[in-house]
Parts: sequence; structure tokens; C-alpha cells
Amino acid sequence: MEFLLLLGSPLAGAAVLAVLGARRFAPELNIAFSLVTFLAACALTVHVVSAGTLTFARDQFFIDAFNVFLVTLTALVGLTTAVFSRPYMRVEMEHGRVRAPQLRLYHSMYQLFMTTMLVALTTNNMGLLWVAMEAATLSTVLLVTLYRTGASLEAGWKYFVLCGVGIAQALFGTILLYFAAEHVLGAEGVSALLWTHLNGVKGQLEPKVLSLAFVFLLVGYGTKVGLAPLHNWLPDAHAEGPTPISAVLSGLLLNVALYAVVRCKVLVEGSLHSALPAQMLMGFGLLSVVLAAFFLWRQRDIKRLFAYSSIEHMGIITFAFGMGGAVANFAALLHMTVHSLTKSAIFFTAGHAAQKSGSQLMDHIRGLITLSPTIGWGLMMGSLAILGVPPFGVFASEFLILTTAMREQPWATPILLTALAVAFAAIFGRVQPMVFGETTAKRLPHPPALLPVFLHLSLVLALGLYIPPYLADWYRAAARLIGGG
Amino acid sequence: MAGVPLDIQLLNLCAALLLLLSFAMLSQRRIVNLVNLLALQGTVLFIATLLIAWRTRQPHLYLSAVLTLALKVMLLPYLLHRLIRRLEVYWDAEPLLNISGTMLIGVLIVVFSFGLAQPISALASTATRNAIGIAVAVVLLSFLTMITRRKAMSQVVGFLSMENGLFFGAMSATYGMPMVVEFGVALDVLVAVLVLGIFFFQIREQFDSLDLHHLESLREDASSRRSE
Amino acid sequence: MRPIEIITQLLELVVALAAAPLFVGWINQCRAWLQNRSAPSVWLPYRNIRKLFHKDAVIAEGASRLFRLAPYIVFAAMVVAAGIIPSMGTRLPLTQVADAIALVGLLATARVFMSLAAMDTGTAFGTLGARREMMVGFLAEPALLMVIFVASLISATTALPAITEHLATQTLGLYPSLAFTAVAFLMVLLAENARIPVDNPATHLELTMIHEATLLEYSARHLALMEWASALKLFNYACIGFALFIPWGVSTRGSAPVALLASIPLLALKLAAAGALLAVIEMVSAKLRVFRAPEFLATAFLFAVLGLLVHLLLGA
Amino acid sequence: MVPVLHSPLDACLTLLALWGLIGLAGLLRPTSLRYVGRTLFPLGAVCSLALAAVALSSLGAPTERAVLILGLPDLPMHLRRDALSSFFLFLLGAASAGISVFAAGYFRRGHGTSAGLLCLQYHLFLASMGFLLLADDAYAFMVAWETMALSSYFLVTTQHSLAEIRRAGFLYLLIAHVGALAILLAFGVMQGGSWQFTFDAMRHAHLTPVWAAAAFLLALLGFGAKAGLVPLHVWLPEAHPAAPSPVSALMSGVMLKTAVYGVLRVTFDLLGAPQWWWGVVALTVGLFSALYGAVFAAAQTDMKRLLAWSSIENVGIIFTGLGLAIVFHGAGMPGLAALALIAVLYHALNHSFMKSLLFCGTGAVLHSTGERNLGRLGGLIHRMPWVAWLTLVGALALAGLPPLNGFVSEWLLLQAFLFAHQVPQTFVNMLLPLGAALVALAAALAAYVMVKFFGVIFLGQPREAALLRAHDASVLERIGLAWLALGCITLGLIPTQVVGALRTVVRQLAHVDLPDPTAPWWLLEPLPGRLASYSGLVFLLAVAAVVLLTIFGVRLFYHQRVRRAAPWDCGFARLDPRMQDTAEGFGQPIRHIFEPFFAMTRELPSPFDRAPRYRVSIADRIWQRLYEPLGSLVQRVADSFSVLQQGRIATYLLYSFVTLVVLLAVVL
Repeated sequence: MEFLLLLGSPLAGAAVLAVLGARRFAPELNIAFSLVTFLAACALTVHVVSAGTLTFARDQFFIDAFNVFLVTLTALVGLTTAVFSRPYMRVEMEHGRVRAPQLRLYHSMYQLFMTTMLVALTTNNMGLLWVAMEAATLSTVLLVTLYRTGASLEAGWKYFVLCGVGIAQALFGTILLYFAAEHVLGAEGVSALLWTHLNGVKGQLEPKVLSLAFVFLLVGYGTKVGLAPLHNWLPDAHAEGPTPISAVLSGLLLNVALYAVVRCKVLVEGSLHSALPAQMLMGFGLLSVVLAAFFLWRQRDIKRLFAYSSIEHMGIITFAFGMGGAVANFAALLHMTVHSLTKSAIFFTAGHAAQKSGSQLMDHIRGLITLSPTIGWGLMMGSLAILGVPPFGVFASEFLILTTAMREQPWATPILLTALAVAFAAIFGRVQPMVFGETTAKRLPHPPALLPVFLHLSLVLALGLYIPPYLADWYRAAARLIGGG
Repeated sequence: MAGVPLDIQLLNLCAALLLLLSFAMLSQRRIVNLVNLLALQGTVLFIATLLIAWRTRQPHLYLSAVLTLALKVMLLPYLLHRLIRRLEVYWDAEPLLNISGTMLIGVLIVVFSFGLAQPISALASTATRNAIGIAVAVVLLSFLTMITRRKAMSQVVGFLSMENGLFFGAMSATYGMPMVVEFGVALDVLVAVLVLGIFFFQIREQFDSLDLHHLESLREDASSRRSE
Repeated sequence: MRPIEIITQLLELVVALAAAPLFVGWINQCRAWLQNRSAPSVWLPYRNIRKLFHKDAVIAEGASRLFRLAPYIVFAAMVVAAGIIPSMGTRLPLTQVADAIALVGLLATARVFMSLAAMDTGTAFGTLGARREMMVGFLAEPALLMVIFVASLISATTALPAITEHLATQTLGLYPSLAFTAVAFLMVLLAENARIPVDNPATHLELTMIHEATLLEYSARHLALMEWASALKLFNYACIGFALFIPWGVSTRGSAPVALLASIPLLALKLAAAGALLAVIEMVSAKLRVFRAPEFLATAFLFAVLGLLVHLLLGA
Repeated sequence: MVPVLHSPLDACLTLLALWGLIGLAGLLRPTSLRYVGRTLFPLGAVCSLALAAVALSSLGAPTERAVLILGLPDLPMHLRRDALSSFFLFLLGAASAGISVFAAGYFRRGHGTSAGLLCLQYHLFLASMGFLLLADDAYAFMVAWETMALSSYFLVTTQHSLAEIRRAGFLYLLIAHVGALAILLAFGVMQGGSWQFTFDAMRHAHLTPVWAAAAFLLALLGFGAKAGLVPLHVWLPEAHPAAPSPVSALMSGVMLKTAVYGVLRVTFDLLGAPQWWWGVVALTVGLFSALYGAVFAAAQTDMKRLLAWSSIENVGIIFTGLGLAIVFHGAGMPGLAALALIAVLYHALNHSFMKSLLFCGTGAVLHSTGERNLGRLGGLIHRMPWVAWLTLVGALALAGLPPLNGFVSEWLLLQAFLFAHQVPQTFVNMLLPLGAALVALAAALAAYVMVKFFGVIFLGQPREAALLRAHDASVLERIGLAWLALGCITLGLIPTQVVGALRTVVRQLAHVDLPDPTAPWWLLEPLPGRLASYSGLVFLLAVAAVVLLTIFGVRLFYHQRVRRAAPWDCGFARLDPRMQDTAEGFGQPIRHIFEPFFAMTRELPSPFDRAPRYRVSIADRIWQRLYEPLGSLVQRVADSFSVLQQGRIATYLLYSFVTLVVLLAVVL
């Protein structure tokens, strides 16, 4: 029941908003649908916590410890982003950057995107997972080009082509997976692609084929995760689309793609009994962290800056998953959570800041704190949080990851250390003058929605100081599920 | 190839044709021809699917054969042709790498992908196991096509032929995917093309050209980016 | 505290207070002889001090309390210092309270107050003098400390009487390290007491003066105290030299109280010799430019450290 | 509130919590200076006093532990109060009491940040430092550590509208963060494979010498960055002047000591058995910092910058002692190790009082004159006698003059050096005397610096007309200054008692101890048997007695007549303030002697100049030689990377194609 609601409400929302998306009350409608989704997710969570893994629709969908918290997170961020986008899009309208048809497109696609995310998370069928991921690309690509500017078109085109090609590789990987599974599970079609079944028999799957499959899957989904050197679409898409979309891309899409990668890794590791997948993940992770850190150094556009920081953090998470083991996996999951919360909060503030000073160029954004202290402090705190300054949650996970790395992979720590230091210098050096100093900001017709920002930040803060036991168990269960190491 | 049943021979022939077609694409610079080649590829694919369906007597394969026919042979080429006419893009500019060089690389790729497919086809129980290598080759070749082309249109064609390659791979390795997936994939491809259509018009009205070098302003090495 | 200790202590103080000006007088005497001019009376410093005490004090406008307090503190510092240097007897209660390091600190205190007082009036020469005084000081002080370190390494203590006893009582051994440090000490002594080649006590030649510049604004009793204090300072340094390098004849623990009496004429002899030596040195050497002073002192510092290293290398 | 709580640890936690509450209370009426200044800060000071009292009373008390519910799932925050924490808590409380009272009078007209927010950050800063000292697991420690850095960063950037203050803040937080990462890795090493991050687990973890050394070096790097050891010191002379004076006082007086605490905790408590060569490392770094700091302090022309550099010097001296202690400990000489450790702790305590006093003094001056540049000050002793005389105490103490506290710790350190020559490693034997010489040199330079500092600010004639309107500090400020000055004097006069207290700390920390004193209560004799003793009290009495006798005698035999007249100055007619030595002039000999240390740019007038101008500016060579190249290196790397992303989609496709092929080739 909740499950139907979970997938149904955003789908319905997409349909309804496709019609009413440009009305005056459309944003509220958007929020309402997201709220329903969120409530459904919460109810579902309660179920899972009490009853354990659930499956629906003849095992086509399932919810276990691993994806349930991602589902909740997705629903939550979806809701808060909807709340944020209400004043934001209105201001965009007034500035004439968006017109009625685009607004309709925006609202309906937003809900559609949420649907695809949720499907991708909850599906048990690797094929369906692929379909959902592709659908996610398609639903967001038009949102990236919402402003119809040359830059946004270019960004959208790159997003489309690169992710499309990537995802095609993933399809081939899926085919190989199916091929290998068929030999074990027999060709009764459906069940051969069900993750739960595959997981059951992963020991018997043909290692050679699976390793090939993993390469294709990794390159495919890795493109969407934004792992270097496959990351090139990411900064453009983040920078040129409307800010709410940047927020959900960073906060949700990357997570979901990474989720897919990890699901695959579990299977492959199960069959390979070799450290190869782990090493690949670690390699990609480190490469992404380093490249992103140095790219951060040159950024002048606020949203590009934080897009690169997303790449960096995805790199860290991937590295952690690569290291494997209870602690690292736990840390990686925690990092996924806090990163998406923090990063979306940052994008909210960044969006408002850009609107207030009429430019995304950081040189034109100055002294937020004097005109609008809340946004200023929000941006400052958010950036500090994302930079891993305690007592925010990001630090908690980085603490675990770094200490683990120091013992497990000592060779990697100097690299990580350098990258983190460079990233800190780059981001903080940019944020400080934006927040402090003489102001360039001006008032806006609609008061910005700062509830989401501070909700997210306080959640992150809370996670840094105290992780409630049930949440912790939840993470542990997930970490156990992923296993590895 | 005595002793091998006819349909298998035919299937292998199809496979060979597919490979040939993708090489043709690699060398082709006229966009209209590219689209025609794509349509041709679709047709071959359709035939191959039919053969496999007939051989394995799996009803859902007939379905997907029909799907292929509808989508890849008729709808997509039609749409693309319309686009071409509406946008007046007939020729691709000089490819980034000259044809002969591309061909050479193509050959290497074929060798590589055969080597790649070895373990898989060794395992495969299907009659079409030898075709797997070709499927991989088609995928990688279309990848190469996308890399070497300058016009958005020809990249799209490359993209679609990659899809074909994947589809053929699925066919020859496992007699196709579960129905759910098949439909999903087909849907996605369709939507993708529609989205592309919208895209092209947007790009046109923005730059009045589909040449990709307009789409190279978002970059890191440029000293300064213009502000929005 | 046994009576003999009190007696020794008082004797030390009284002798120092009494003899310091005489020592200065004596040095001037020797210099005059060497320059074969007729010398002023050796008692001249006493008359000076007495005269100054009788005069009315003139205090510069804009001088604060510090200015008036400084002479007393400087004087007191020198007196206490005199009280902890075993020049005649080693049974000094005060030396428990302040060892050699404290002695250096004490001298530093005097210097700091003198410089502060000089800056207080805000005159060009005052500040100039203060700066130079401190410059000399911060190089001389560590050198002196190193000198003392060598001695206290040899005798494993920083208490001056113990050092003196240790050096005095044992059979005469040759300490190459002490040779180095003796040179260093001599240089420090010259610098700290504003003698040629670092400074010239005899002139007010403005641009070259160091010590005198700090006293320019003082008059009457304050000046008297300052003069007396610098005389004491010279005396103290001499006594430190004796205590470290020619400690013989000092009445040590165990020796009979009479030895104390015997040590007085001995001290007189040492002082006479030292005065003559100083006079000779001042005669034969030329005044350095102020900029050269640091190099002079750096050399001293270097010698002291060398002494230390030599001691650790040779164990002697 | 102290008696109602059954254990000192609870009391400390309550007080820290109170600090937090006071801070939050600041947000109630953020703009009202009366409310924040006259009410909250004094309350904070009361808490500080209480904390100091609790800590002092619990110094000898047995170790106690507590576990909070906060923290990571498998790692709730552990707390532990032992002698070392108590000592540093006392330091924190005692110093911050004076500073808070001063601050109550200090924050008058609104700075950039509103008073209430300032109050929050200030008390958060205090609380985090307190929490840091109690933390007993890596996570709690790191959280407290970074909270401390963060709150102080916000305090530093109070006047964020000024670009150079923003720059200072940035530099500070950057280096602090990098240091924190290093510390983090050190903990990562120390947990030694047992996934326990509690300090207890680390105490029992058995590390191979290599890992242990790695941990120590990482810790030294991390804590050194916070302490301002050369070459990680660059943030310090920027951040301290930028901050409001009470904050500078807090940072220099207390925060730097937390770094010392960290090193002590890691080296002696967590790692347990330090190897002697670690000591050599610490010793070398410390000595270099001490000399470098002293030299640069002497050349400064900005009074707060001067104090900042002098902090670097003192930290250097502290680390020198630390290194000495490690060497002794490693060489198996417990007595001397104890002596050196005591010297370290003593000097830390002293410095927290002296430097806070001086920073607050400069704060008062800054308030009444609005001037930080020594070239525009002078003669203030007449206008603000309170500040002047109280500051003089601090200056003399920092100059290491008896009988004040600065002398005692340096005395102890020198004693430790003096008896170091039995160390088995001969080359260490050669090194140590040089160390002693350098310490002596640094101390002497400190005296030079202090004369310059005090003389130029307070003595002479005012260099600007505006200074004539300067007013003395407010009552609260005076109280604060007086408290700190009192601390300087007391610590100087009762060394025996202080050392007695420190012995318990050292005993518990490193299991080394001094032999029990045989001397009477007023006499400090750290190593009985070796004849080396000192008594500040009697010393003071003796000097005072002579002074009084002299005054009395002069009064008795002569007269007290005094006449005021224009200064003589060798008969020079017109004196004006510009004839006095400037700060630059005072720095000249130092610049001359230590020329290689500085990167100097001079502007000399030609002799025929009608309006001659002389300008000299000095810069830190380390900044030019180390940090600027580093920055440009990163820039260059970033540029070279940026080529990867030159916007052409075909290239991007090529990347993923190549990645794919390579990976396939790998798995094949």
C-alpha cells in the first residue's frame, strides 16, 4: 500500500502537473505530491525496520536495509527541494528567465525524475534498474536546458550524449550479467535478473563473464556517478540548469547511480573472490578526488565549484566502498547521507545568493552576511560542513574513512590528505569573501525559503554529534549487506 | 560451412552484414546515407531476430522482432530523415580523424572484441555464440563513430547503431532479455529520439547550425567563462 | 644561620660598597700612569658621589615615576649581586636564594631598568643609549651565562660558592675550556662595563657613547646612585672573574674564621692586578665603531660556547 | 555550585555547559552592550574562576572517567579527567577569568559582529577548549579541536569588512584544518588495528617503532601547526593582530597551550615509550622557532604583531623543553625528564598569564588611542598609568627577569640543560649545549623586545598629538589586567609550591618524578644533592630591603629636593617627539645582526635629498621561500589538469572509450 503510494504519488504528480504545472498554485501542488511521497517513504521505513526486507509485485521490487534509507533520504530531499523551488522559480519567472510552458515542464519533469529515482532504488530487477537510470537522464536533460541559453543547451547536450553512451555500456553489462545468470538460474526469463536471486547464487556465476560485465557496468553507471575521467558532463549540467535541479542531481542522482554500482559490486565480488573490483573502485575514487580537488582551484562560477566538490565527495565514497569492510562501508553510507543533505542545502543557499546578486560568478557575489545573514550563515556553515569540519556529520564519516585508510591503505593517505587540503583552500577561499565583506546583494520579490537549508544542516549537525541507535543499526545492516573488504 | 543448418548460416551472415554496415557507417560522411545505413542495420537486426525466434520458438522474440521492425526500421529513420530535411544538414564536416586511420583503428577494435568475446562464446549454449564477438565489435565501432564525428546528427546515428549492437548482443548471447526490460529499453530509445528532436530545434534556434564546435564553450582551460 | 655566615655576608656587602669606587679610581690612576699624565686622586669617585648627593635633583619634564625609581632599583640590584658573589668567603646565606643564573638575571634587571629610565625622558640620546645598552646586553648576557655554564659543568652546580670551592679546593688542574671562557669573560666584562674597545667611560662624545647616554638626564642623588651602581657593577664583574678563574684564597667552608680576614688583603691584591690589567687593555686597544660591537660580542659568545664544547669533548 | 556536585569531572562539565548557556544567552539581546558586556562576560569570568578552583582542588585527585551518549554509534564520547587535564583546565580557568573580565570592559562600541554573537563565539571557544582537555577518545578530541579552531576563526574575523583580516582568518583556518587532518591520521595510526578510538585502547595498542614514530611525527606536525612552530607559524602573526585583543589574549595565552597539551598527551600518555630521537626532532624545531620568533619580534613595528612573534618564541622554548624531556625519558633519566617536563608545564602556565596580560594591555591602548603602530605611540604612562604599570609587570616577566614568573621556568629549563651531559648519545651531548646557548640568547632577546615594547609605547614623549587625549582603561579592564599581573607575580614568588603541584602531574603523566625536596618551603631546590636553589620571595625581599634602605638613607643623610626642568639632552635646544628612537630604529641592530633571517626592502635617501625619506620593510623568508612556491605549484598543477577538460564532446567520449578498453584489457 505505502509502496504503491511511494511510486504512484510522484507518477500521478507528473501527470497532473503536466497539465496544471503553470498555474499559480502549481508549486504548492508540487510540494503536496512530494510530501505524500515522503510520508509513504516514512511509513515504509517503519515497516522495514519492524518486518525486515519486503518484496512487491512478484519480487520485481524489494526494499532491504540498504535501499530503504536511500529511499527515505531521496523522498526527504525531494520534498525540501520542492519547498525551496517554490520561491526560487517564482523569482525566475519575475526575472523572465522562465516562461509558463517551461514551468509546466519543470514541475512535471521534477515529479517524473523523483519517480525514476524511486523506481531505480526499489527495483529488484537489474534490467529495470537500467531502464530507470536511463529514464532519469531523459527526464532531467530537458530541465538542464530549461533556460534555453547557449550554455545550457551545450550542457544538456553533453549530459545527454555522455550519459546516454555510458548507460549503453551499462546495458551491455546487464546483458552479460543476465547471460551469466541464465546458466545458473535457467532461462525462466524473469528471475534471472532479480538481484535477490542473483545474490543467492552469486558464488556460482561465471567469474570471467562477471568481471567483464562489471567493467561495463562500472563505466556505465560510473559515468552517472561522475567518476573521473567520466565526469565531464557533471559540472556543466549542474552549473547551467536551474538550481533545484542541481540540488537533486547532486543530492540524489549521484547517490542512486553509486547505489547501482555498489549493488553490482556485491554480485561481482561474490563470484570473483578477488580484490579486482575493490581495486577498481579505489582507483576511480582516488582519481576523482584528486582531479576534482585541483579543478576546484580554478572555478569562478559558484555552482560549478560545488559541482566539482560533489565529484570529490563521490570519489571519497567510492574509495571507501572500495576499501570495504564494516567500518569503511558504514562510513561510506553515512557519507552518502550527509553529503546529499549538505550539498543540496549548499545549492539552495547558492541559488538564492546568485539570485540576490544577479550572477553566478563568485566575483560578483559579496558580503551576503550583511544583507541577508541567514543565507550568509547558511552558505558558510554548509561549506564548512562539506569541507569536513566537525561537529558536522561529514566529518564523522571522513574521520572513519581516513583512519581506516591510514591502517588499510597507507599509501593512499598522502594523496587524500593533499586533495582534501587543496579542496579546503579552494572552496573556503572562495566562500569567505562571498559571505563576508561589503555586500553586492539586493532584496528579492519573494522571501527565500530557508527552512530546507537549516533543516538539512541541523540534520547533518545532529548526525555528527549523535547517531540514534536504530539509524546506526540500519547502517550496520546495510554495511553487512554490502559486505566486501 | 557444410553440416551447419541453414538458419545458423543465415544468422552468421546477418552478423557479418552488421559488422560490414558499421564499418560503412564509420567511413560514411553523408548524413542521409548514414541514416539509411542505420535503417539497413535495423532491417538486418529484424531478420536476425525473426530467425532466432523461428529457431527457438519463443513467442516474445517475435514480439521484439516486430518491435524492432516498427521502431528501428521505420519510425526512427523516418524521424531522422524529417529532421534532416527540416534542419538542412546533409553533410558532416571533415571527421576529426581521417577515414583510413579510423578504418585501421576499427580493424584493431574488431580483433580486440573477438578476443573479448572468446570466454563468453565459449560459455554460450546458443547457436549464435560466434556472433557475440561481432555484437561487441559493433558496439565499440559505433562508439568510435561517435568520437570521430562533428555533427550532432551523426553522433545520434552512432548512438542508435550502438543500441542496435547491444540489442544484437542480447539476442545472440541469451535470445533476448526478459520482456519487461525489452519494453523498457525500446521505450527509452523512443523517448531518447524524441528528446533529441526537441534538442536539435533548440540548438538550431540558438546557433543556427548543428555543428558541435559551437558546443565547446563550457571548458576549464579557457581563461575566463562568460557570466550568465 | 650561623654567625660566621652573617659576618661573611655583611663583610662582602660592606667591602663591595666601600671598595667599588676605589677600584674605579685605581683603574683611572693606572691609565693616567700609562698615559704618563698626573692622575686625579684615587678618592675622586668618592668625592664625586658625595658632591652629587648634596646637589638638588633636576628631573626632566615628562619623566615619570619610573625615572626616579630606576636608580634605586639598579643600585639595589648591584648591591644584592655583590652579596651573592663569593669574593672573600663562600659562606654566604644569600647564595642559596640566588644562584649564578639568578645573578645573570639580576644584572639583566638592572640593565633593563636603566634602559627604560633612559627612554622615559624621550630624548634623542636617551633612547639611542637605551637601544645600544640593550644591544650590548642581549649579546653579552648569554655569553656570560655560557661562561658560568662551563664552570658549573665542571663542578656540577650553579651555586657560585660551590663552584668556587670546587675550583679552589681541588689540586690545580688545567682546564682548556676555562681558558676559552676566560677570554670570553674578559670580553664580556669590557663590554658590560662600558670600557674601551666597546665604549669609552671617559667621554660624552655623543655619537659613540653607550652607557653614558643612558645617564644623561640624571643628576644629583640619582646620578650618584647610578655612578655608584656602575662602579659596583665593575667590581662585581671583577669578583665573578676571581670566583671563577682565580678562586684561591677565598675562605671556604671548614676553613677557620680567621681565613676570612686573610682573604681581604688577597682580594685587594687581585683587584689591584685586575685594575692594572684593565688599564693596559684599554690603553692598547682602540675604540670600535658601534656597529662593530655586535661582532666583538658575538666572538665572546662564540668563545664561551667553544669552551662548553671543549669541556664536553675533553671532559675537562 | 561546586560543592553540590559529587565529582570534579561533573563540576567541570557543568561549568563548560554553563559557558555554553551564557554564550547562547548572548543571542537573546545581541545588540545590547550593557547586557552582554556588564552581565554575561562577568558571569563567564565567574565560571572561569570556579573552573580554576575545581581543577586546582582536583589536581591530586584520582583519575575519573565518564561516557556521554553523544558521539558515533560504536564510539560514544569518552571523558577523562586526570592530573594533566586538571592542570591545563586550571590554566584555562585562571587565565580566562582575567581575560573575560577585561573583555567585559573591552567590547564597547559594536565591532563587525554583533556583541551577542561575539559572546556566543567567545564562550563556545572557551567551552570547546575545556572539552578538548577532557576528551578521552579520538572523535571527541577532534570535534572539540575543530570547534575550537572554528569559533576562534569567527572571532578573528570579527571585523570581516577588512580584506587583510579576511586573509588572516583564511590562512589561520586553512593551516588549522591541515593540522587537524594530520592529527586525525596520527590517531588513525595509534588505534593500531583495534577499531577502538578510545584513548584507553590506544594506550594499550602495541605499535611497531616505525608506526609509533609515524604517529609522533604526524602529531608533532598537527599540533605544531596549531602551536605556531616554525615553519608552520605563518598564520600566527597574521591572526593574532587581526583578532580583538581579548581574543588574541585567549588564543595566544590558552589556545597555543592546548597544542602543548596534545603533544604531551600523545607522546607520554598514548604512545607511552617515546624514543630519544623524537626528542631531538622536537628540540631542534623548538630551538629554531624560539630564535626565529625572538628575532622577528624584535624587528616588528606593530605592537600586536610583536607580541604574536614573541608567542612563537615562547612556544619554541616550550617545545625545546619538551624535546629535552623526551630525550631524557628515552635515555632513561627519569629525574631530569621530570625536571624538563615541569619546566615545560611551568613555562606554559607562565606564558598564558604574561602574554594574556600584555595582549590585554595592548587592547586597552588600542582602545584609547586607536593605534597599533608603535611609530605613533609613546608617553602613555602619564595618560594611562594603570595600564602602563600593570603592563610593565607582564613585560618584565616576559623578559625573564627575577623575581617574576618568567624567570623561574627558564631557570628550571636551564638547570635541565645544565645536567644533560650524561645522555648516552654523544652527538646529542654536543647538541644540548648549543641548545642551552640558543635558549639563553632567545631569553636575552626577549628582554630586548620587551624594553622596546614597553619603552616605545608607554615611555618618552607622545609621538602624536592625539595621544594627549588618551584615557585610562575602564574599571573592569583594570581588574582583569590586575588579576593577570597578580598571577605573574604570585607564580614567581612561590615556585616551590607550583613545582610541588606539577610533580603530581608529571608523576601521573610520564611516571617520572623528582626526589622529594629537602629544602624549606620558601626555597626551590628541584634536584637535592645538586647545589642549585632559588627563592623568588627572599630574593624580592632582599632587593626591596636594599631599595628601601637606600631611599631611607638618602632621605636621612641628605635631602629630597627636586626641581623640574626641560630635558638636557647634551644641551640640545629644541626637542621634539620625532627625535626619539622609533620602533624601526630600535629594530635596526637586530636587522643588522640577523640579516640573513629577513627579506628586507630598504629605501635610502641620497645625502642631497631636500626631503629625505627612509623606509625599510621586512618580510618572512619562509613565507617567500616555502608558501608562495607551494601556492604557485598548486596553481600550475591545476592549470595543467584543466587541459583535460577542453569542452569538446568527442574528447570526452574518447576518455570513456579509452577507460572502457583499458579496464577490459585489465580484466582479460
